[in-house]
Amino acid sequence: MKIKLLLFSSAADLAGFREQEIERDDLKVAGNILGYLTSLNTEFDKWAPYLRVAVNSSYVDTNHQLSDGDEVAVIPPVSGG
Amino acid sequence: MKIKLLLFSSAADLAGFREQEIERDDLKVAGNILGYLTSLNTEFDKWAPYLRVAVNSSYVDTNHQLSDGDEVAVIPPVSGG
Amino acid sequence: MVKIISEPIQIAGVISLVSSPQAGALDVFLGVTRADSQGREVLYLEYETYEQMALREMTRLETEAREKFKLLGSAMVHRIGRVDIGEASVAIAVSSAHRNEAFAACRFLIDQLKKTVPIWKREFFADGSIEWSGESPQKRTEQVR
Amino acid sequence: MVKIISEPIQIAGVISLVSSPQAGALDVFLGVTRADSQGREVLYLEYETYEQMALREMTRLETEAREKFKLLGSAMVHRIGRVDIGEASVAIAVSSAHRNEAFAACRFLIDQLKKTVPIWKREFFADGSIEWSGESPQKRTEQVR
Repeated sequence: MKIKLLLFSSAADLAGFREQEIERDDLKVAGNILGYLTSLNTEFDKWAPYLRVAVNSSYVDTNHQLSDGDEVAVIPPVSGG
Repeated sequence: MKIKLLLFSSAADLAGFREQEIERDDLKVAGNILGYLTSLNTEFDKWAPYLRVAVNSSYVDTNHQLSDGDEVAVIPPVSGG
Repeated sequence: MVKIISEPIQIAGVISLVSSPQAGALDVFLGVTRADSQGREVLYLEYETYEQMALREMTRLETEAREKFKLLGSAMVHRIGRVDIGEASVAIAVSSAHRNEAFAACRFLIDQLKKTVPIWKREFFADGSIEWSGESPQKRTEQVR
Repeated sequence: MVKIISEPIQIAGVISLVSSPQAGALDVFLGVTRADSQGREVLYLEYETYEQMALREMTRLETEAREKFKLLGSAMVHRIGRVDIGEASVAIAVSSAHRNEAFAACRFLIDQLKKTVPIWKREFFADGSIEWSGESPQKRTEQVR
Protein backbone atom coordinates (compact mmCIF):
# COMPACT_ATOMS: atom_id res chain seq x y z
CA MET A 1 0.00 0.00 0.00
CA LYS A 2 1.30 3.45 -0.96
CA ILE A 3 -0.17 6.44 0.88
CA LYS A 4 0.57 10.02 1.79
CA LEU A 5 0.68 10.44 5.57
CA LEU A 6 -0.09 13.82 7.18
CA LEU A 7 0.60 14.55 10.85
CA PHE A 8 -0.54 17.59 12.81
CA SER A 9 -0.05 19.26 16.16
CA SER A 10 1.29 16.96 18.89
CA ALA A 11 1.33 13.97 16.51
CA ALA A 12 3.75 15.81 14.22
CA ASP A 13 5.91 16.70 17.22
CA LEU A 14 6.06 13.06 18.38
CA ALA A 15 6.92 11.72 14.94
CA GLY A 16 9.33 14.50 14.04
CA PHE A 17 7.75 15.08 10.64
CA ARG A 18 4.53 16.45 9.21
CA GLU A 19 4.27 14.70 5.89
CA GLN A 20 5.61 11.47 4.44
CA GLU A 21 4.98 9.28 1.42
CA ILE A 22 5.01 5.69 2.66
CA GLU A 23 4.74 2.32 0.97
CA ARG A 24 4.31 -0.69 3.26
CA ASP A 25 2.69 -4.10 3.03
CA ASP A 26 1.28 -3.94 6.59
CA LEU A 27 -1.03 -0.99 5.83
CA LYS A 28 -4.47 -2.42 5.08
CA VAL A 29 -6.88 -0.37 7.20
CA ALA A 30 -6.78 3.12 8.69
CA GLY A 31 -5.97 1.81 12.19
CA ASN A 32 -2.70 0.29 10.94
CA ILE A 33 -1.23 3.77 10.70
CA LEU A 34 -1.11 3.97 14.49
CA GLY A 35 0.95 0.77 14.63
CA TYR A 36 3.34 2.28 12.14
CA LEU A 37 3.67 5.45 14.22
CA THR A 38 4.26 3.47 17.42
CA SER A 39 7.12 1.68 15.65
CA LEU A 40 8.67 5.13 15.18
CA ASN A 41 8.01 6.41 18.70
CA THR A 42 6.52 4.29 21.49
CA GLU A 43 4.79 7.41 22.92
CA PHE A 44 2.20 6.91 20.20
CA ASP A 45 0.95 3.89 22.13
CA LYS A 46 -0.32 6.15 24.93
CA TRP A 47 -1.72 8.59 22.39
CA ALA A 48 -3.74 6.00 20.49
CA PRO A 49 -7.03 6.62 22.40
CA TYR A 50 -6.80 10.33 21.58
CA LEU A 51 -6.07 10.10 17.86
CA ARG A 52 -8.58 9.99 15.03
CA VAL A 53 -7.75 9.09 11.46
CA ALA A 54 -9.04 10.88 8.37
CA VAL A 55 -8.75 9.52 4.85
CA ASN A 56 -9.00 12.00 2.01
CA SER A 57 -10.28 14.69 4.40
CA SER A 58 -13.03 12.67 6.11
CA TYR A 59 -12.96 10.97 9.48
CA VAL A 60 -12.97 7.17 9.15
CA ASP A 61 -13.19 4.20 11.50
CA THR A 62 -10.00 2.31 12.28
CA ASN A 63 -11.21 -0.59 10.11
CA HIS A 64 -11.67 1.62 7.01
CA GLN A 65 -9.91 -0.05 4.03
CA LEU A 66 -7.05 2.00 2.62
CA SER A 67 -6.42 2.39 -1.12
CA ASP A 68 -3.28 3.29 -3.02
CA GLY A 69 -2.89 7.06 -3.25
CA ASP A 70 -4.99 7.83 -0.15
CA GLU A 71 -4.15 10.91 1.87
CA VAL A 72 -4.18 9.62 5.45
CA ALA A 73 -4.18 12.20 8.26
CA VAL A 74 -3.67 11.60 11.97
CA ILE A 75 -5.91 14.01 13.90
CA PRO A 76 -5.00 14.71 17.55
CA PRO A 77 -7.74 16.22 19.76
CA VAL A 78 -8.80 19.41 18.01
CA SER A 79 -8.69 22.74 19.81
CA GLY A 80 -9.98 25.33 17.39
CA GLY A 81 -12.39 28.07 18.31
CA MET B 1 -52.09 67.49 42.12
CA LYS B 2 -49.92 69.03 39.40
CA ILE B 3 -48.05 66.63 37.14
CA LYS B 4 -46.42 66.41 33.73
CA LEU B 5 -48.10 63.74 31.61
CA LEU B 6 -46.20 61.98 28.80
CA LEU B 7 -47.90 59.78 26.23
CA PHE B 8 -46.24 57.54 23.68
CA SER B 9 -47.03 55.43 20.67
CA SER B 10 -50.71 54.41 20.39
CA ALA B 11 -51.57 56.22 23.65
CA ALA B 12 -50.39 59.52 22.14
CA ASP B 13 -52.43 58.80 19.01
CA LEU B 14 -55.60 58.14 21.04
CA ALA B 15 -55.22 61.26 23.17
CA GLY B 16 -54.10 63.52 20.32
CA PHE B 17 -51.15 64.88 22.28
CA ARG B 18 -47.81 63.66 23.59
CA GLU B 19 -47.19 65.91 26.54
CA GLN B 20 -49.38 67.95 28.89
CA GLU B 21 -49.03 69.74 32.21
CA ILE B 22 -52.15 68.92 34.22
CA GLU B 23 -53.45 70.02 37.59
CA ARG B 24 -56.46 68.10 38.95
CA ASP B 25 -57.84 67.22 42.35
CA ASP B 26 -58.82 63.66 41.31
CA LEU B 27 -55.20 62.58 40.68
CA LYS B 28 -54.02 60.77 43.80
CA VAL B 29 -52.46 57.54 42.56
CA ALA B 30 -50.87 56.47 39.27
CA GLY B 31 -53.96 54.52 38.19
CA ASN B 32 -56.06 57.70 38.21
CA ILE B 33 -54.29 58.83 35.05
CA LEU B 34 -56.16 56.15 33.10
CA GLY B 35 -59.50 57.54 34.30
CA TYR B 36 -58.43 60.97 33.15
CA LEU B 37 -57.48 59.63 29.72
CA THR B 38 -60.79 57.75 29.38
CA SER B 39 -62.57 61.04 30.05
CA LEU B 40 -60.78 62.41 26.97
CA ASN B 41 -61.35 59.36 24.73
CA THR B 42 -63.46 56.35 25.74
CA GLU B 43 -61.17 54.07 23.69
CA PHE B 44 -58.75 54.26 26.62
CA ASP B 45 -61.16 52.07 28.56
CA LYS B 46 -60.40 49.11 26.26
CA TRP B 47 -56.70 49.93 26.37
CA ALA B 48 -56.47 49.96 30.17
CA PRO B 49 -55.31 46.32 30.49
CA TYR B 50 -52.46 47.00 28.04
CA LEU B 51 -51.10 50.19 29.57
CA ARG B 52 -48.44 50.52 32.23
CA VAL B 53 -47.66 53.69 34.12
CA ALA B 54 -44.19 55.02 34.92
CA VAL B 55 -43.47 57.79 37.39
CA ASN B 56 -40.20 59.64 37.04
CA SER B 57 -38.91 56.97 34.63
CA SER B 58 -39.74 53.87 36.69
CA TYR B 59 -42.66 51.50 36.32
CA VAL B 60 -45.09 51.81 39.24
CA ASP B 61 -48.22 49.99 40.44
CA THR B 62 -51.56 51.66 39.82
CA ASN B 63 -51.82 52.45 43.56
CA HIS B 64 -48.51 54.35 43.62
CA GLN B 65 -49.04 57.73 45.33
CA LEU B 66 -48.39 60.69 43.04
CA SER B 67 -46.55 63.83 44.16
CA ASP B 68 -46.58 67.36 42.82
CA GLY B 69 -44.09 67.75 39.98
CA ASP B 70 -44.05 64.04 39.04
CA GLU B 71 -43.41 63.08 35.44
CA VAL B 72 -46.09 60.50 34.72
CA ALA B 73 -45.74 58.42 31.54
CA VAL B 74 -48.28 56.09 30.00
CA ILE B 75 -46.47 53.11 28.48
CA PRO B 76 -48.32 51.08 25.83
CA PRO B 77 -46.99 47.57 25.08
CA VAL B 78 -43.36 48.06 24.12
CA SER B 79 -42.04 46.77 20.80
CA GLY B 80 -38.35 47.58 20.68
CA GLY B 81 -35.70 45.20 19.51
CA MET C 1 -22.77 50.85 28.31
CA VAL C 2 -26.18 51.74 26.87
CA LYS C 3 -26.97 54.09 24.00
CA ILE C 4 -29.90 55.30 21.97
CA ILE C 5 -28.90 56.74 18.61
CA SER C 6 -30.53 57.98 15.41
CA GLU C 7 -27.76 56.92 13.04
CA PRO C 8 -26.93 53.48 11.65
CA ILE C 9 -25.36 51.19 14.27
CA GLN C 10 -21.63 50.70 13.76
CA ILE C 11 -21.20 47.12 14.85
CA ALA C 12 -17.41 47.17 15.14
CA GLY C 13 -17.75 50.08 17.56
CA VAL C 14 -20.26 48.19 19.69
CA ILE C 15 -17.95 45.19 19.87
CA SER C 16 -15.01 47.34 20.91
CA LEU C 17 -17.09 48.52 23.89
CA VAL C 18 -17.04 45.02 25.40
CA SER C 19 -13.51 43.84 24.63
CA SER C 20 -11.32 42.83 27.55
CA PRO C 21 -8.02 40.92 27.88
CA GLN C 22 -9.89 38.39 30.07
CA ALA C 23 -12.63 37.80 27.48
CA GLY C 24 -12.59 34.49 25.64
CA ALA C 25 -16.10 34.75 24.18
CA LEU C 26 -18.15 37.55 22.71
CA ASP C 27 -21.72 37.20 21.59
CA VAL C 28 -23.40 39.86 19.54
CA PHE C 29 -27.09 39.96 18.69
CA LEU C 30 -28.49 42.20 15.98
CA GLY C 31 -32.19 42.82 15.49
CA VAL C 32 -32.74 43.73 11.87
CA THR C 33 -35.69 45.16 9.91
CA ARG C 34 -37.37 42.42 7.89
CA ALA C 35 -39.20 42.90 4.61
CA ASP C 36 -41.97 40.65 5.94
CA SER C 37 -44.20 41.07 9.00
CA GLN C 38 -46.61 38.15 9.43
CA GLY C 39 -47.04 37.82 5.70
CA ARG C 40 -47.33 41.54 4.93
CA GLU C 41 -44.69 43.45 3.02
CA VAL C 42 -42.91 46.09 5.08
CA LEU C 43 -41.20 49.12 3.51
CA TYR C 44 -39.46 50.38 6.63
CA LEU C 45 -39.87 50.85 10.36
CA GLU C 46 -39.82 53.83 12.64
CA TYR C 47 -38.93 53.61 16.32
CA GLU C 48 -39.77 56.09 19.03
CA THR C 49 -38.70 56.03 22.66
CA TYR C 50 -39.16 57.57 26.07
CA GLU C 51 -35.45 58.11 26.05
CA GLN C 52 -34.68 58.95 29.65
CA MET C 53 -36.61 55.94 30.93
CA ALA C 54 -35.34 53.62 28.18
CA LEU C 55 -31.72 54.39 29.09
CA ARG C 56 -32.52 53.80 32.73
CA GLU C 57 -34.23 50.47 32.00
CA MET C 58 -31.39 49.33 29.75
CA THR C 59 -28.87 50.20 32.47
CA ARG C 60 -30.94 48.28 35.00
CA LEU C 61 -30.99 45.23 32.69
CA GLU C 62 -27.22 45.41 32.21
CA THR C 63 -26.72 45.50 35.96
CA GLU C 64 -29.02 42.51 36.37
CA ALA C 65 -27.19 40.58 33.61
CA ARG C 66 -23.81 41.31 35.17
CA GLU C 67 -25.05 39.88 38.45
CA LYS C 68 -26.66 36.79 36.89
CA PHE C 69 -23.84 35.94 34.50
CA LYS C 70 -20.08 36.41 34.83
CA LEU C 71 -19.78 39.20 32.30
CA LEU C 72 -16.66 41.18 31.54
CA GLY C 73 -18.44 43.70 29.35
CA SER C 74 -21.85 44.51 27.93
CA ALA C 75 -23.31 47.03 25.53
CA MET C 76 -26.86 47.70 24.35
CA VAL C 77 -27.43 50.12 21.51
CA HIS C 78 -30.89 50.86 20.13
CA ARG C 79 -31.50 52.96 17.06
CA ILE C 80 -34.59 55.16 16.80
CA GLY C 81 -36.23 56.96 13.88
CA ARG C 82 -36.47 55.33 10.47
CA VAL C 83 -34.76 51.95 10.02
CA ASP C 84 -34.73 50.48 6.53
CA ILE C 85 -34.94 46.82 5.53
CA GLY C 86 -31.72 44.97 6.36
CA GLU C 87 -30.56 47.62 8.83
CA ALA C 88 -30.07 46.89 12.52
CA SER C 89 -32.43 48.50 15.02
CA VAL C 90 -30.68 47.02 18.04
CA ALA C 91 -27.26 45.60 18.86
CA ILE C 92 -26.40 43.78 22.05
CA ALA C 93 -22.85 42.67 22.75
CA VAL C 94 -21.50 40.85 25.78
CA SER C 95 -18.13 39.38 26.68
CA SER C 96 -17.18 36.74 29.20
CA ALA C 97 -14.40 34.29 29.90
CA HIS C 98 -16.32 31.37 28.39
CA ARG C 99 -19.11 31.04 25.86
CA ASN C 100 -21.92 29.69 28.07
CA GLU C 101 -22.28 33.00 29.89
CA ALA C 102 -21.96 35.07 26.72
CA PHE C 103 -24.77 33.26 24.92
CA ALA C 104 -27.04 33.18 27.98
CA ALA C 105 -26.51 36.84 28.85
CA CYS C 106 -27.04 38.05 25.29
CA ARG C 107 -30.28 36.09 25.08
CA PHE C 108 -31.40 37.42 28.46
CA LEU C 109 -30.74 41.02 27.48
CA ILE C 110 -32.63 40.96 24.19
CA ASP C 111 -35.56 39.06 25.76
CA GLN C 112 -35.81 41.57 28.61
CA LEU C 113 -35.34 44.58 26.36
CA LYS C 114 -38.34 43.46 24.35
CA LYS C 115 -40.43 43.21 27.52
CA THR C 116 -39.65 46.33 29.48
CA VAL C 117 -37.69 49.00 27.63
CA PRO C 118 -40.00 51.83 26.48
CA ILE C 119 -39.33 51.77 22.75
CA TRP C 120 -42.08 51.45 20.16
CA LYS C 121 -41.96 50.27 16.58
CA ARG C 122 -44.24 51.55 13.82
CA GLU C 123 -44.50 49.45 10.66
CA PHE C 124 -44.90 51.17 7.29
CA PHE C 125 -46.48 48.60 4.98
CA ALA C 126 -46.30 48.41 1.20
CA ASP C 127 -50.11 48.72 1.07
CA GLY C 128 -49.87 52.21 2.59
CA SER C 129 -51.04 51.32 6.08
CA ILE C 130 -49.08 52.34 9.15
CA GLU C 131 -49.39 50.43 12.43
CA TRP C 132 -47.84 50.39 15.85
CA SER C 133 -46.42 46.97 16.61
CA GLY C 134 -47.11 45.19 19.88
CA GLU C 135 -50.22 44.10 21.81
CA SER C 136 -53.43 46.10 21.48
CA PRO C 137 -57.17 45.59 22.11
CA GLN C 138 -57.73 45.42 18.32
CA LYS C 139 -55.21 42.63 17.84
CA ARG C 140 -56.58 40.69 20.79
CA THR C 141 -60.08 40.85 19.26
CA GLU C 142 -58.71 39.67 15.93
CA GLN C 143 -57.00 36.75 17.63
CA VAL C 144 -60.17 35.72 19.45
CA ARG C 145 -62.00 35.68 16.13
CA MET D 1 -19.68 30.46 3.54
CA VAL D 2 -16.57 29.15 5.30
CA LYS D 3 -13.09 30.64 5.34
CA ILE D 4 -9.70 30.07 6.90
CA ILE D 5 -7.52 33.18 6.92
CA SER D 6 -4.19 34.36 8.34
CA GLU D 7 -5.18 38.01 8.79
CA PRO D 8 -7.27 39.64 11.53
CA ILE D 9 -10.99 38.85 11.16
CA GLN D 10 -13.01 41.80 9.85
CA ILE D 11 -16.24 41.36 11.74
CA ALA D 12 -18.32 43.76 9.64
CA GLY D 13 -17.37 41.74 6.58
CA VAL D 14 -18.43 38.49 8.23
CA ILE D 15 -21.79 39.99 9.15
CA SER D 16 -22.36 41.23 5.61
CA LEU D 17 -21.99 37.62 4.42
CA VAL D 18 -25.19 36.61 6.23
CA SER D 19 -27.44 39.61 5.67
CA SER D 20 -30.76 39.03 3.93
CA PRO D 21 -33.97 41.09 3.50
CA GLN D 22 -35.83 38.25 5.25
CA ALA D 23 -33.50 38.25 8.27
CA GLY D 24 -34.87 39.65 11.52
CA ALA D 25 -32.14 38.30 13.78
CA LEU D 26 -28.40 37.91 13.47
CA ASP D 27 -26.22 36.27 16.05
CA VAL D 28 -22.47 36.56 15.93
CA PHE D 29 -20.06 34.64 18.12
CA LEU D 30 -16.42 35.61 18.48
CA GLY D 31 -13.83 33.40 20.13
CA VAL D 32 -11.08 35.63 21.43
CA THR D 33 -7.58 35.02 22.81
CA ARG D 34 -7.56 35.37 26.60
CA ALA D 35 -4.63 36.49 28.70
CA ASP D 36 -5.40 33.66 31.11
CA SER D 37 -5.52 29.90 30.54
CA GLN D 38 -6.50 28.00 33.67
CA GLY D 39 -4.61 30.42 35.86
CA ARG D 40 -1.50 30.71 33.68
CA GLU D 41 -0.60 33.90 31.83
CA VAL D 42 -0.73 33.57 28.05
CA LEU D 43 1.25 35.84 25.72
CA TYR D 44 -0.37 34.76 22.47
CA LEU D 45 -1.72 31.74 20.60
CA GLU D 46 -0.83 30.08 17.35
CA TYR D 47 -3.30 28.01 15.35
CA GLU D 48 -2.52 25.43 12.72
CA THR D 49 -4.97 23.52 10.54
CA TYR D 50 -5.40 20.72 8.06
CA GLU D 51 -6.94 23.28 5.78
CA GLN D 52 -8.58 21.17 3.12
CA MET D 53 -10.31 18.97 5.67
CA ALA D 54 -11.17 21.88 7.99
CA LEU D 55 -12.98 23.70 5.18
CA ARG D 56 -14.80 20.51 4.33
CA GLU D 57 -15.85 19.92 7.95
CA MET D 58 -16.97 23.52 8.37
CA THR D 59 -19.05 23.27 5.20
CA ARG D 60 -20.59 20.03 6.47
CA LEU D 61 -21.49 21.73 9.77
CA GLU D 62 -23.08 24.65 7.94
CA THR D 63 -25.16 22.26 5.88
CA GLU D 64 -26.24 20.45 9.04
CA ALA D 65 -27.13 23.72 10.77
CA ARG D 66 -29.17 24.90 7.80
CA GLU D 67 -31.15 21.69 7.96
CA LYS D 68 -31.67 21.75 11.73
CA PHE D 69 -32.51 25.46 12.01
CA LYS D 70 -34.29 27.80 9.63
CA LEU D 71 -31.25 29.80 8.63
CA LEU D 72 -31.13 32.48 5.96
CA GLY D 73 -27.37 32.81 6.06
CA SER D 74 -24.32 31.47 7.87
CA ALA D 75 -20.61 32.18 7.89
CA MET D 76 -17.72 30.57 9.77
CA VAL D 77 -14.31 32.20 9.62
CA HIS D 78 -11.32 30.81 11.48
CA ARG D 79 -8.00 32.59 11.70
CA ILE D 80 -4.73 30.63 11.79
CA GLY D 81 -1.17 31.60 12.68
CA ARG D 82 -0.45 33.93 15.56
CA VAL D 83 -3.44 35.49 17.35
CA ASP D 84 -2.69 38.06 20.04
CA ILE D 85 -4.61 38.70 23.27
CA GLY D 86 -7.98 40.33 22.58
CA GLU D 87 -7.99 39.29 18.92
CA ALA D 88 -10.62 36.96 17.49
CA SER D 89 -9.55 33.50 16.36
CA VAL D 90 -13.01 32.53 15.14
CA ALA D 91 -16.17 34.32 14.04
CA ILE D 92 -19.49 32.60 13.44
CA ALA D 93 -22.46 34.57 12.12
CA VAL D 94 -25.94 33.33 11.34
CA SER D 95 -29.14 35.02 10.28
CA SER D 96 -32.73 33.87 10.55
CA ALA D 97 -36.23 35.34 10.59
CA HIS D 98 -36.46 35.14 14.39
CA ARG D 99 -33.96 35.05 17.22
CA ASN D 100 -34.56 31.53 18.59
CA GLU D 101 -33.01 29.92 15.53
CA ALA D 102 -30.15 32.41 15.33
CA PHE D 103 -29.02 31.82 18.91
CA ALA D 104 -29.45 28.04 18.69
CA ALA D 105 -27.64 27.71 15.37
CA CYS D 106 -24.73 29.91 16.41
CA ARG D 107 -24.29 27.87 19.56
CA PHE D 108 -24.51 24.62 17.61
CA LEU D 109 -21.87 25.73 15.12
CA ILE D 110 -19.27 26.82 17.66
CA ASP D 111 -19.85 23.70 19.78
CA GLN D 112 -19.44 21.42 16.77
CA LEU D 113 -16.48 23.33 15.39
CA LYS D 114 -14.67 22.76 18.66
CA LYS D 115 -15.37 19.03 18.44
CA THR D 116 -14.63 18.09 14.87
CA VAL D 117 -12.86 20.74 12.79
CA PRO D 118 -9.14 19.94 12.45
CA ILE D 119 -7.64 23.10 13.89
CA TRP D 120 -5.11 23.11 16.73
CA LYS D 121 -4.16 25.80 19.18
CA ARG D 122 -0.71 26.22 20.70
CA GLU D 123 -0.43 28.37 23.82
CA PHE D 124 2.67 30.51 24.35
CA PHE D 125 2.89 31.14 28.08
CA ALA D 126 4.57 34.02 29.89
CA ASP D 127 6.84 31.49 31.68
CA GLY D 128 8.35 30.51 28.31
CA SER D 129 6.59 27.17 27.93
CA ILE D 130 4.71 26.28 24.77
CA GLU D 131 1.90 23.72 24.78
CA TRP D 132 -0.67 22.30 22.43
CA SER D 133 -4.13 22.79 23.83
CA GLY D 134 -6.68 19.96 23.97
CA GLU D 135 -6.80 16.46 25.45
CA SER D 136 -3.60 14.46 25.79
CA PRO D 137 -2.33 11.43 27.77
CA GLN D 138 -0.23 13.81 29.92
CA LYS D 139 -3.21 15.95 30.90
CA ARG D 140 -5.31 12.89 31.65
CA THR D 141 -2.59 11.63 34.00
CA GLU D 142 -2.42 15.03 35.71
CA GLN D 143 -6.17 15.04 36.19
CA VAL D 144 -6.15 11.56 37.71
CA ARG D 145 -3.55 12.72 40.22
